[in-house]
Amino acid sequence: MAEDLETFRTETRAWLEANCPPEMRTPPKSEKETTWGGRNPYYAHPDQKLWLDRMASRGWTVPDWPSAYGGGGLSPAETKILREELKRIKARNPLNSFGISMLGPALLKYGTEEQKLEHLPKIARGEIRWCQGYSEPNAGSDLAGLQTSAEDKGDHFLVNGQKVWTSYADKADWIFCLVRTDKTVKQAGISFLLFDMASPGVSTKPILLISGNSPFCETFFDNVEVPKANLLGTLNKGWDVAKYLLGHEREMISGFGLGGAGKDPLVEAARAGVDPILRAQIALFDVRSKAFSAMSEKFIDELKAGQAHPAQPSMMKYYGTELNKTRHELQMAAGGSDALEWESEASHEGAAARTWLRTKANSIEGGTSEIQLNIIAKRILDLPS
Amino acid sequence: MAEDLETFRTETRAWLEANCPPEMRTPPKSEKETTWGGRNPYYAHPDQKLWLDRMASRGWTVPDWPSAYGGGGLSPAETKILREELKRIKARNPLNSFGISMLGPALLKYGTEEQKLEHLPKIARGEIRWCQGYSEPNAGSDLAGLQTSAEDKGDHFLVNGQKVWTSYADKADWIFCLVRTDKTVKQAGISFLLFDMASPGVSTKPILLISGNSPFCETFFDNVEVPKANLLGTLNKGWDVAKYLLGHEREMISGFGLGGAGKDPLVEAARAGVDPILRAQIALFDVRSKAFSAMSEKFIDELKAGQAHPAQPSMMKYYGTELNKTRHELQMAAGGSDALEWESEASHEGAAARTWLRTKANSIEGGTSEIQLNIIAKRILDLPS
Amino acid sequence: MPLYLNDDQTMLRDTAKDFVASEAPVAHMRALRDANDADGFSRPLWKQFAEMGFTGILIPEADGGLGLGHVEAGVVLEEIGRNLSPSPFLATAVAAVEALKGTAAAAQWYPGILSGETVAALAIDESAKHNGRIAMQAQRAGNGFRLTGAKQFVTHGHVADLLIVAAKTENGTTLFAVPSDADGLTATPERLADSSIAARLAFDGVEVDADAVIGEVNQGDGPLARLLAAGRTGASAEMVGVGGGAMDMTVAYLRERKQFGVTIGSFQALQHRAAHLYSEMEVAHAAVLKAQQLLDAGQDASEAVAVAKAMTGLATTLAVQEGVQMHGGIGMTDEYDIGFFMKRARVLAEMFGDTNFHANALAKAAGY
Amino acid sequence: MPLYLNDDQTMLRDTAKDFVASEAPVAHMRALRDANDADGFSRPLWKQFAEMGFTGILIPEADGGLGLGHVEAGVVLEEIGRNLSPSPFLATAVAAVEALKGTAAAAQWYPGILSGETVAALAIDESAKHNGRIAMQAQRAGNGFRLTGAKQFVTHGHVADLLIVAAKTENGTTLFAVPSDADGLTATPERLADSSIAARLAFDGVEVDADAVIGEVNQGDGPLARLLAAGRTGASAEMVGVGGGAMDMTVAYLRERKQFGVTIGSFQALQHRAAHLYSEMEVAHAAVLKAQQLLDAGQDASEAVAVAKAMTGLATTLAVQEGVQMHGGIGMTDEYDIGFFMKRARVLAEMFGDTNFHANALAKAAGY
Repeated sequence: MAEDLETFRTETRAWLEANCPPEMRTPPKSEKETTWGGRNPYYAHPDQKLWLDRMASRGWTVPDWPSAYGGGGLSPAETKILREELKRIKARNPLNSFGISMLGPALLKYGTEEQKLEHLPKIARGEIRWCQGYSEPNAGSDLAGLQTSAEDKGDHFLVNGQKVWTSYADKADWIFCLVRTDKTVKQAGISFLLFDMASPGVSTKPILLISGNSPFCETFFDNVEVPKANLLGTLNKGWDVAKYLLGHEREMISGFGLGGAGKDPLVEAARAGVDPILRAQIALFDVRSKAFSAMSEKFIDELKAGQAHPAQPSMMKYYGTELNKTRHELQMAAGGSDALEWESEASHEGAAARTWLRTKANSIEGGTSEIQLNIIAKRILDLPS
Repeated sequence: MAEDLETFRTETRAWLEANCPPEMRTPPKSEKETTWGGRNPYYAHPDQKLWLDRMASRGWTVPDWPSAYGGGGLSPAETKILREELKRIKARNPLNSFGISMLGPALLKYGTEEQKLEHLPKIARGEIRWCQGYSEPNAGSDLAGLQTSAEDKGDHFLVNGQKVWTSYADKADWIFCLVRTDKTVKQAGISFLLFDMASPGVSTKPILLISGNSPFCETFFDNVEVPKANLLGTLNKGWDVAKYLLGHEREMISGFGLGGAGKDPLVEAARAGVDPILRAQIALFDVRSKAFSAMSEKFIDELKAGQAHPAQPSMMKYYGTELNKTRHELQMAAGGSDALEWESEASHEGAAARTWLRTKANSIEGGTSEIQLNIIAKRILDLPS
Repeated sequence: MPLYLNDDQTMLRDTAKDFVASEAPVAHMRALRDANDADGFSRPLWKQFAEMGFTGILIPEADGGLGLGHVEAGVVLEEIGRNLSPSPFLATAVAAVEALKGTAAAAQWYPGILSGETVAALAIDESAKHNGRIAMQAQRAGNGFRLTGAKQFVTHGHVADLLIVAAKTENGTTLFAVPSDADGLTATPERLADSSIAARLAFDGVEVDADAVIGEVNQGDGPLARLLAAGRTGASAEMVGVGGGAMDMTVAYLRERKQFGVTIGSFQALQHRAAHLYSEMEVAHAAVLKAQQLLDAGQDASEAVAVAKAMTGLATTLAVQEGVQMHGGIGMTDEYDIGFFMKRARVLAEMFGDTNFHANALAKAAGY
Repeated sequence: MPLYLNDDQTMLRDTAKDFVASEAPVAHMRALRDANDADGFSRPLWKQFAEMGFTGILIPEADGGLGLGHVEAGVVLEEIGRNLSPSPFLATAVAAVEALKGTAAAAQWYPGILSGETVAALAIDESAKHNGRIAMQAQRAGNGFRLTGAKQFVTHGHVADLLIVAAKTENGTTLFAVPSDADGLTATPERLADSSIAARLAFDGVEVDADAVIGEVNQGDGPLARLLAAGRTGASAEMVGVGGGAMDMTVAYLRERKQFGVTIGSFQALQHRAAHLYSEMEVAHAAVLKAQQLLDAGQDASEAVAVAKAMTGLATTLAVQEGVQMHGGIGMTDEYDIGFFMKRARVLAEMFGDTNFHANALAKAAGY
């Protein structure tokens, strides 16, 4: 077994060496160099496509999914080795995908065989880009109060309503969406639908954020017809699917807090030594950041072993996002007036400031920090309502 | 006017120069050197008595009280000058007294002429030491839930019940005490009584604290007869008196946060330069500490001018006590293992550690920090219940 | 004097509050930004400031000003902060006026400031972090000096009429009042996160006459110290306005916004955080007033000024962070104003030295 | 290996949990304190630790021990922390055992540690703050050395049988195993805030044989590093126990205590603070386990050890502060246990370097 793994590592290393283009071993210069795939893919650099296709050909965009669904069919141990080897050469993520991180786990758990075969391979190859239709205007943290309705029309649902905070809805091909199929109850009247964003009646409007970017949209549904076969899981049980996925989303978002490449500007600033108090703040931040790296490792290990408390993702999400916000506050302090520039070339069009502002959403999206603390207090610490 | 004040300053300075014993211009070596007065006064150093008597002879233990009640009869401007001159020569407080800080304001506002003439001069001269009977077992922050009863027996009240957290009850001569005179209502059934701790039926039991000291007692009342003339304010309106005093108490407790002599050990530690991170923490603490000094000055000025928000004392109490706790956390960090010693002579019998532990009560006594934050949120920020 | 506004100051505050809220509310800033306005502020509004007498607050009566103090200037700055009004007020009517005060150069520049014709900018910083170091050289040349070097973070430096420039001369520092049309001076405007514009200035042998010297040659430390004390205290006052505005907006939102069927302001966790924020803002406010009063009394204010700038940095940063977080998703949108407060607070925090810079200065002054 | 306890470790934890909770609960510490016990721990209890095999956890099987690792030692230490049990376990069975490991001196001292006869103490610190500086001199004298200098904060140093002493020799640092009955050695016991006893040691020309050297002369850095890594990681594990114990006690109190007619644990502000505390403690716990596993794997653990000690300092300090505050008045009384947690946490925070010391070390290692 251990020998097999060593062989796997050697082969993986060799394959990566041969197949990962040199450009893909450097950090992306800007957000534009992130690969998202989809029907109309955008590649700022041609090697992005090369790297995606090569990885997808081995199923390694989703190494632990079954090969029947476009995955790599790797064991947990092999997946870990692949990740380590990718990290070793500082390889870029071949594909950023909500299909992988947010929908995939639900399809694997709740999907019919037909649904899995239809959707998973396209996700794995980056052919279809997904977005998530959860939040609605004025609902905020009260997700289950959603109003978007899906009326039973025999062979299809007729969807009407509005979503908000839909990440990249204007660029997505399909949406997975929470809709109300029973108005008489709250959580128990929600279903989980998948449908094509090209369906008649779907429209989107980007929301301009304080960072000056528009990663989110308002999304409108006006008599959108969705085939019944596109229901994921049981009718009126969509809240279970959503809760299952929220856990995954929180894990992903908490990943923002991880050290890695993000740390360097801070260390550089501290090395410059102009501000002894900032140095102290960075040093103490570093303690928490490194400790949280250990926590992330522990959490993933416990998750795999089925030992993690079901509400532990809330803790990870809370801590990781707050940490990331602190990291960028420190980076702004380190950068001084240079980091305040918003459009100049030297500032990469305000990369530092825009990212700093972007991180403020970390503790809001995917369940606010306050919601996570509520969950920890009630579900882990068993404190009364 | 300004000339009069200059004259007052010159005369005050000369008088203090002539009358403040040199020993009383140095910080107390330990808590034992604090002057509390009372029927059985304790003076660790004979100059303490000298200093008290001299100051009392001019009414300067309570400079702004009317001279008819043993005060100095000074104007606010004169009082400020006296305080400045005392501070200038680093004079010790001639008299620590709950009679002055906690009861006096209520007597001045709610007392009958007879009550004022009986009690205030003895307070001013340090002849009677008072304690406060508010808290009861299990009531905690819910002060108004008190159970100690005062039954109307015609010419007197018969008091039965138990108080807790009575500061120095075992050393006090008289108590001012909240009692229940109507069991059918909560706040509106409380009265404010004054009585002699030597009355038959009064007993006390010191509470050992984590600091190893026992500044507080449990106090028991077993059929204590209290003359009706000892009611302060109106029957069943004692809660008004208590609320009025709580404001004053909060101001006093928040005074702990003020810089002054307490700062030096921190600066010394920072100067030693062994811990650059501690230096940064002290520097940032110092910003808050100095800003809070300005706030204290502003608060007192506004109070005098009747411009302070009635709930502002809650903010002062909250901020000052939290600041003081931080100060002592930093001092313990600066002191290292030396500061952990509990009994040694070198550590002045654990002065640093005991004081540190004592400060933890700052944010509990006189209304917890949580209570103050509730008050600020509701009464100042007008947030809903 | 008591540590609160006297009657005259209160009246001025009421006037300033009404004026700024009506003439330059947040919507004014947003409109300038959306129009991609190249100046970074409105000249007509600046004229109005002058008409209100605001630009003369710190100018002595003998020079045609109101002869008031930092408390009064701060009253106006707080309203500027609260409304996020883009204005040359801090640099021109506060910092530059203080630098020029009592010098021969005042006679040349005060009239334009009083009339709202002149805008000044401060060419002080030479690196991304304010640190007091000056590398710029001013060499004697003919009757005057030739300036060579670079400055950055010069608010409105691309459109200012007057640049206050600190440079090294043979035996010390000299402060110069440089007309912006001087030859050899290049200003590159940079849009900042808060949509204000600060310039990077390049001085390539810029020649100025001897009368451009503010005060005496080699004796620039005095006017520079006045400039910095005024700038820091003024920036603190503006920050208190920004933080206070963000707090008020957030508390109002807590009182209105409903979720899970109840007003979110009834959630105790948010109440406690709001109450803590209120306390921080109150303390910051007191620290600023203390610094202003000491400056106005002519007493040593260096400690109080550092405390004011450092404390407002702490409190206002908290105010805007809590503001955005408590607004939730809507707080992240450009459509909603709270994000502007966060951006403006960040820029002001950096101006004239941030919290750490001043905490460090306090520590050094205390000998550690 | 996965970052959680394996089955054997879980079993050991259950055993340790039951044993410590029943034999040395907080009441045990309180009783020793109230009796003004002069040793600072119970020798019969130490024998029981030996009988349970705990003292041999880190001693190699070849030397008669269990040959287990820091994870296993940590499991015991966490329970010691949770119960505030006074015990020489950390100094003797963890730090001293690691210092002696693989050296000739092990044969002399391991048997007594295994049997529960021997108690060791660590004479490392020479000033009030742990800083690694060694002024103590060990000069060659006859067949051995003569030690002169002073140490402080030596837990159980007044009753220990064996003192591990770091001293300067001609070309470096040497670690010595000094029998406590050596001539010229004076131990002054000092009661600390947590009622434990640490000694101040004076070495007035204390003579030791050459075989008192642990490892090689001038090569003490190796065993000293092992001692410190084990001590720091062990102290971190004990702190996680202290913080976890304080947190559990406090959360239980929040679930029980009623005020204003409701359970105080239903107040959202307290819930959020408790949830934040839980997060900090979880993160600290992970950091400790990471350090233990790296040490056991023989990998470079210096960064992980520093992170563990620094992070447990942050989290446990918060746990005891929130613990006392949330208990309100009762938390201030000696009668209630929560105050003991605060005192113990403070002593452990200081031991082997506090949070700042280790954060600073991390910064230096990262080149800033």
